[in-house]
Amino acid sequence: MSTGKENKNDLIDIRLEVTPLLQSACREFIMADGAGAEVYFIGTVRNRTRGKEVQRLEFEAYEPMAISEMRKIAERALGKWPLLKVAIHHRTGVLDIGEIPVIIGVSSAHRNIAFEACQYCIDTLKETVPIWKKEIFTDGEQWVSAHP
Amino acid sequence: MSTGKENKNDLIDIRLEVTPLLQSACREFIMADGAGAEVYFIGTVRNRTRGKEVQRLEFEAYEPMAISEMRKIAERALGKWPLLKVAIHHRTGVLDIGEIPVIIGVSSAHRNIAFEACQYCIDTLKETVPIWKKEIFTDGEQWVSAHP
Amino acid sequence: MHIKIRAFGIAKDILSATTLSYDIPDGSTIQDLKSILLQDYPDFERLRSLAFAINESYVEDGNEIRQGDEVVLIPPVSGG
Amino acid sequence: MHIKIRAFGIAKDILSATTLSYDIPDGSTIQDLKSILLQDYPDFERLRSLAFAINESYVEDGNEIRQGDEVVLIPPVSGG
Repeated sequence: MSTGKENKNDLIDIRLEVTPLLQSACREFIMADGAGAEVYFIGTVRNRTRGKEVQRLEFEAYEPMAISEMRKIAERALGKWPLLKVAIHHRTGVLDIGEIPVIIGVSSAHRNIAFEACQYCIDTLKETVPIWKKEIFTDGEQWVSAHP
Repeated sequence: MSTGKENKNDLIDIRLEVTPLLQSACREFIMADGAGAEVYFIGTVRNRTRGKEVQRLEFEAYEPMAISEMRKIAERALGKWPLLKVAIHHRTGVLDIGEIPVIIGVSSAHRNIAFEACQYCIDTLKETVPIWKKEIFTDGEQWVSAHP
Repeated sequence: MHIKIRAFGIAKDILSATTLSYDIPDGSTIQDLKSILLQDYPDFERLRSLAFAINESYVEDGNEIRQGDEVVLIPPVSGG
Repeated sequence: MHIKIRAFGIAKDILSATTLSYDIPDGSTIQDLKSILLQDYPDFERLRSLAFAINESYVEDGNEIRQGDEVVLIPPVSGG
């Protein structure tokens, strides 16, 4: 029985959902009596990208690896900063304008740490987590960032 | 009729409330179709400070000036970064552990801007907005940061 | 001349009052008022800072105070 | 030896398949597989990057592939 490992997992909430993400569900996990600061990043589907009107986005994930890479990010964040909780929630499937592909929440005693850690999580997620986004335009579609 | 001024005010939501702050109310204002990123800072009442157990906090504000200084911060943030919306909500009165003294939300097309602007708003709020916090301990009380 | 002083936070505790009427020499600046207050209430010396506001805005040390002004004492803020 | 290839995103479009069976020389590395794929599907050359995973973890170019492995093609990710 590895109590340390179990404790660490209590501090992390990773979700990959086909249904809408809720900020309230993220906050419910993030709140902690020792926290003075919570920082949340919410990614939303924009109506335009590079000057073109977007109809919707489609997210595809290599699910087990996406979950394990999201967990690695949260664990690394907990190793780098004295955080209380880290939640990384990502959506898959078809998302309309205004819907939420990703919510990241972190709590800590002090705010600077919470900002740094939250930004680290979203920056790293965009580099390492095997999830792919296809933009659907009125006149076509494309996988985002696939080509240089 | 200053249309520019009116438009700018549509982008800013300043509140000083005696009733609990709600993250959902903040997000309702912050959401925007052109937004790809929303960043929220939520300050919460910690159960400990400098090793002492906190019972509750009491916030006092010089209300009209607090509102006008919060508005200045939001306006300066809108001047520094291409933001879509900025909300600064602050609480007054007696707050128990876990309650929310402040919520700051910003939205923008891109995330780095949203993180920077949100952090700027809370950092500046803590320097300029005439609001005072008294910590109530089991064995006394003190105005936070009053003395060197 | 006659001015009104309003205090918040620890400044209120030091004055033992939320508002006070004060008589200061005509043409006094914020800096002059500060010196007077420090003489009358030495505890202000112990604060990390003491700022002043008139008409809901911060004012500088050199700012001249006018008859009837309400000068607000702003001890170190601690919102958020 | 016999391996399975699994593809996501644009890699799936390039292969026109989600999974493929592939025969490659025994002892091949990820780098060797990459060369074979680039020959068979030149469109991979146009991608910003192409990474590989085995057992739900990224693997390095020098990593040796074993008989029966499922090698997952990871084109540039774009989550968030």
